[in-house]
Amino acid sequence: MSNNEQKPLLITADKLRKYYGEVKPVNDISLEIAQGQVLTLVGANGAGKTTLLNLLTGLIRPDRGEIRLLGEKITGVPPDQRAKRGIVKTFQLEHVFDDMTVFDNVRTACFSSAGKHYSLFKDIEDENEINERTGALIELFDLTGVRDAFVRNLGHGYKKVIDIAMCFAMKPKILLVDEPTSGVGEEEKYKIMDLLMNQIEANNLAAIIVEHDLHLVKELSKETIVMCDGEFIARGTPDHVFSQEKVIEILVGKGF
Amino acid sequence: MAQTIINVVPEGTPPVGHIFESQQMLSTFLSYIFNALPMVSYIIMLSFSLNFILYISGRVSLTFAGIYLVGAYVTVSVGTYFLGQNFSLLSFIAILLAVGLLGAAISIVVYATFERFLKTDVHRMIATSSLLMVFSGIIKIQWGTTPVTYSAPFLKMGISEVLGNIVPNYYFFMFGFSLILMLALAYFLFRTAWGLRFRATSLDGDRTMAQVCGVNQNIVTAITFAISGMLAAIAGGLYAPIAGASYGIEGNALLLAALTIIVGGVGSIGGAVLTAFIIGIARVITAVEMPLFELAIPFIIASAVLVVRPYGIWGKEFKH
Amino acid sequence: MNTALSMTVPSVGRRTWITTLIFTAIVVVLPFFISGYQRTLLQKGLLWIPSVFGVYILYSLLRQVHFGQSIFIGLGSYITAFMAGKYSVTNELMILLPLALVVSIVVAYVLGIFIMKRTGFYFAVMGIAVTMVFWSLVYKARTITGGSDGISHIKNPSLFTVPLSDMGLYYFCLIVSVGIIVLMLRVLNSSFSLQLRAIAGDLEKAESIGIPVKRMQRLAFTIAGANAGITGVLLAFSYNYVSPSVFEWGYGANFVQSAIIGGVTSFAGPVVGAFGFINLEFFISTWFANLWEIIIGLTIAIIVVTVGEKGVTGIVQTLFSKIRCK
Amino acid sequence: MLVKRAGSFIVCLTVAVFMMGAMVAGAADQKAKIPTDPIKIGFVVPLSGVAATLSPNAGINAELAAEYINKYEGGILGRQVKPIIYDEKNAQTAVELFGKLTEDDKVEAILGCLSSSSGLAVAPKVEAQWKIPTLLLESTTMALFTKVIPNAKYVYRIGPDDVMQSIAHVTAVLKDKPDVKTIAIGAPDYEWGHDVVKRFQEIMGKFKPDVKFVYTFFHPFGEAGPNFAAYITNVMQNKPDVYVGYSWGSDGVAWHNQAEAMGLFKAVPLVFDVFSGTAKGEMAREGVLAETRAGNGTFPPYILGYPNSKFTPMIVEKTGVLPTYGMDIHMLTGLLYLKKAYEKAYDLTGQYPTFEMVAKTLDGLSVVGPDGISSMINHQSTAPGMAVGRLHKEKETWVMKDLILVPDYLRIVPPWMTVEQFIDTLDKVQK
Repeated sequence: MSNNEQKPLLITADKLRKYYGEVKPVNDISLEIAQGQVLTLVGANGAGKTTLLNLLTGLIRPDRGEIRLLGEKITGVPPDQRAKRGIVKTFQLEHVFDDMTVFDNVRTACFSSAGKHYSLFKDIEDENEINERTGALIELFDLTGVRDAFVRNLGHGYKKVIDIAMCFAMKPKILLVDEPTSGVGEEEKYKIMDLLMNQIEANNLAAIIVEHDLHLVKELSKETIVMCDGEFIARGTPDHVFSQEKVIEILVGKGF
Repeated sequence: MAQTIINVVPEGTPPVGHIFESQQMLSTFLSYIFNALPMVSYIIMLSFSLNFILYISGRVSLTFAGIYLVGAYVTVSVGTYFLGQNFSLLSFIAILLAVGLLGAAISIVVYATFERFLKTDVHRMIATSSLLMVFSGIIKIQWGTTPVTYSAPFLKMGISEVLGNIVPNYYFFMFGFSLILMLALAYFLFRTAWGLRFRATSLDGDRTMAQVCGVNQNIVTAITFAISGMLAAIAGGLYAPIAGASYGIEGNALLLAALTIIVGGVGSIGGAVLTAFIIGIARVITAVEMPLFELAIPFIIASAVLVVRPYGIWGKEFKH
Repeated sequence: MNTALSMTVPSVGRRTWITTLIFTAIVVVLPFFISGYQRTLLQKGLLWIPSVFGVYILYSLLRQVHFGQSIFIGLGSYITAFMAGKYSVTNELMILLPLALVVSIVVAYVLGIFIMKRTGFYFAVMGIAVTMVFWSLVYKARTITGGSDGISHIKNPSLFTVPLSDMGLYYFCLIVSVGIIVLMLRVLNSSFSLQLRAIAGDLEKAESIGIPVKRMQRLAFTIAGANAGITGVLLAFSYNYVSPSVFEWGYGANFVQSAIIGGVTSFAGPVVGAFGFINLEFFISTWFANLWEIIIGLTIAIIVVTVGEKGVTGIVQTLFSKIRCK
Repeated sequence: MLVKRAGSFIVCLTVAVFMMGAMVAGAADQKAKIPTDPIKIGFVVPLSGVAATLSPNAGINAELAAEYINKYEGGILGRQVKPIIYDEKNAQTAVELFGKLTEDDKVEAILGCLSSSSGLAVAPKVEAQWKIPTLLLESTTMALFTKVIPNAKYVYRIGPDDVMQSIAHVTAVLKDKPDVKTIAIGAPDYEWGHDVVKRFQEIMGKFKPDVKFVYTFFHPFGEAGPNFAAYITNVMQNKPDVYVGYSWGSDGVAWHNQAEAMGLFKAVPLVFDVFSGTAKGEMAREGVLAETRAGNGTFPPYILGYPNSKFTPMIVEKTGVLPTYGMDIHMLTGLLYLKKAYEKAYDLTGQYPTFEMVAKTLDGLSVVGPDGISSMINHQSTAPGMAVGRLHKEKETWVMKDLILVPDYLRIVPPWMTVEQFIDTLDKVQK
């Protein structure tokens, strides 16, 4: 927790709550993240990790509690506004625009980040600044080879990378990464993770990464939170957290 | 001559007592329901014809309206040919069932030869609605454009008097028939093993999972289309004695069915029945009290519901 | 490549502009070689283009089927009928066009708020439902709208107080439609269109990269409505008569059918579709009227099944590319 | 009083006819040659769309009407009639088709337009642009000639007009039930429906001011699969002495079915149905008072004059049904008018008649149509065969008994009077 005092607080969530009838995916959770702080979030399926991220991005409205970004209340702000302010999320399953080329995918995000939603009469090819930026991002994420390919024809790994590239096009302050490696082969997994972590470090971003692979988690982050039934049950360095009996019980099961 | 509900109270009538007044209101209210019955039953069947395919297989198929048209015309022709002006309940029901089978056959054939090649909802909607034009064109060539009618069942069944309201018995027959069909469908869906398979592939269930568990998707889809076609054809056959079959009836059928889904929600039998009552009774009341809104009222109801509850009053959200 | 599902809008290149120029040249010269009623047909085709482009934008970018164009055509027509016919306030195009534009934009925006709540089948049915509400109210409000008889004797229009002859009106319509074609080509090639396609592709992702989904959908709906409003005004002037049938959903469906026949994967689609549909309608009603429904219905059904949204232009393009390959 | 007025009207007519005869005799010397090729006549009739439900087989009947003229009447000026038949889809298409007929096909007259909107859209353009003799069949009410084209030259209309028919209806109702006190009246909800109801009430008020209209309703027009139970319930609750109904087409079929099932025909002492028949007489009910109009399947083909005795069998042979109300019959009437107009114009001038000449001669003509004698007065053909009688089924056909014929002078607005003036004179008839 000492980190928080040195760097300014980026996002604070206060007593967030979301119930679906009897199911309580998020139950009075409070969370503070500072600039440049990278958290990993682990927990069994249905522990409420995705719900928490969705609450932060605004896809879901909380029943109770409030969220602040840099001290400003953003609880009722719609997701697109939050994305513009810097809370950007990647998706667990690939969410990309299948019917567009890779370049257009990234370009869309660049346009959005530049706020050019309603420029109705300007040719996209004439928007040099944005096209250059898109080109730079494509290079940065090593997508030059598939620049003009249609996304629908690409593999899983590529789609993940495009998804992440689009997030970076938004110039995020905090990145919410929902299982970046699910459904990706072992080799690609590390490649994607490297890419992601390098960029996060390079831009000094805050991030919450939801991850199942505990080995990865240990490598990735200095701080891990374990979630169960909508509550945080442990927090600290991975080594410390994973040595707790309670946590092992939840993550691995009682049998062991 | 019937007792009346009395709209205009003649002068000099002694003041009516409290009980009589409420009875009178009850009677008026009942008259609204009775007069709405034919429309209610035909909306129930048509809307579920569309709803069933949408719910079970997630497809939008508007062919049912064409089958409705065929059902109406065939019932009139067959009825006139075999029964003429005579009428017997059993033979009429037999005709209806035969027409239902015909509808089922048409539905399966159209699905197998045409609809299954359509890939997206938007394609299905446009292609099947243009198919309606083909149906209507064929009907025009065969039967011409003037209305045809086989009214014997409607006229020969007689009338009942309920609390001063005159109601043709055929209204009860039609409503009962459609209700029995819906109940049978509900029983099939929720109480039988086959129904379980249907529900497993529906929007509520998980199609991939169901296939893994050994549900034959092709058979389920074929039966779904057959049931839908059957409902539509029987709806046409049941309504034809009342209103006659005429060129162009499929448009109205299509609209009412679609609106009912918007109001009642996808896959809800109860929703379809209640919505049918709401729309039917609203039409009857506005026809007499506010003619300006008579034609618009179903659409106004649907729009209002969509604003308040985007997934219908009894519906829930499905992700296609 | 999975062609059936591909709906990518091509980018507007030099060839598109040249084609537009050739098209314009043809329609400018054509009236000198054809008879009066053929000019009327041509004018009708030109006037349909804006409305079909409205459907096209919603279809090719947002993948929604918009049956409600007749609302705005009706509004435009009835505004014209009231101002230049029934109450004879003015027949000045420079007043009526902006007025119809404003009215249809306002109405489209308000309707867009709730019609756009749902997509797909529901959007289509809601379009029809709202159209029918307008139709039945206009039909029933006899004292104001003239009921089923509609409003006749709409005066001929004037432009900057100069009365327009039939030929003058034709060229005015020509300028308006070509102007709208140019405008729409720009819109289709702007960042706006890119983001609409993103919304159609994946709504959640679009939202999560900061695209204001609802507002952009509404804007697209409003653009479609505004286009149809213009069509309405000029159609009323072309035929000097309006009746409530312009509000019927079947009329709005004509524009969807046109778009499908023309094809929505090419910019030429709406233009080809509008002229194609009108000529098909006209010649069927002169040659084999009894088969009207069957021919139109089968045409569309076969186009959808075989080439999807590509329509006639798609077929022609494929043929050309095959010839070129050989 | 009125009888006197009508008498003078007839005298005027006679004098006019004699004068014309004298002119013909004078001009008979030098005559231009008549072309021998067929004369093209354009038909714009509904073959698809909503209006098609109201006129089945319109295309075939147009052909048959032309065939009749060629076979039994010797064509127009000896020229064979060649019909060019198009589908009147909607108002816009109708305008385009009129353009094609005049500009491309070069027809010499046009008949057609069933729906009001087509007629209203087309008529001003004919007057201003195409200037071709045009006979609208059924389309539009009198609003056409009072509001839209007040100084009509080329456009004529064949079909009953609301004043004529309402007078006939009121007379018939009063004759059948002189002590009528309460009336319920219903019509389809479109302009013509509203007009006829208004006229009926107005004229009934002139004849018998103390009659009360207890229930007036307008049901949706041409709605597919209509349900009229609410209206029927209300009619029966109001217990009228007379019910007057104007429902027709598919509405009519549904209305009669539902009214019969609910017992309206038994509960109301007198039912007067204007449209009592369709092709097969589905609407006809025993004992109901009905109007003959034309054909209608409600009276046998031999009743009214010779064209009907030949024309109706032709239609029955080809289509299997009797000609229905309106268009089917009026197409032949229209052709007969044209034949007469062409021949008269030729006789008068000695030249092959121009469109203007034909259009001018059309006014004031009388022909014996399939439905009786009708005359063109003020661009409007008098409603022919306007008789009312009781329906009765004889073997397989419906026939009318106790015909009440309303004399022409009672129901035709003379050219020198406005409709209002004429209606004002009506109350004097009663006295």
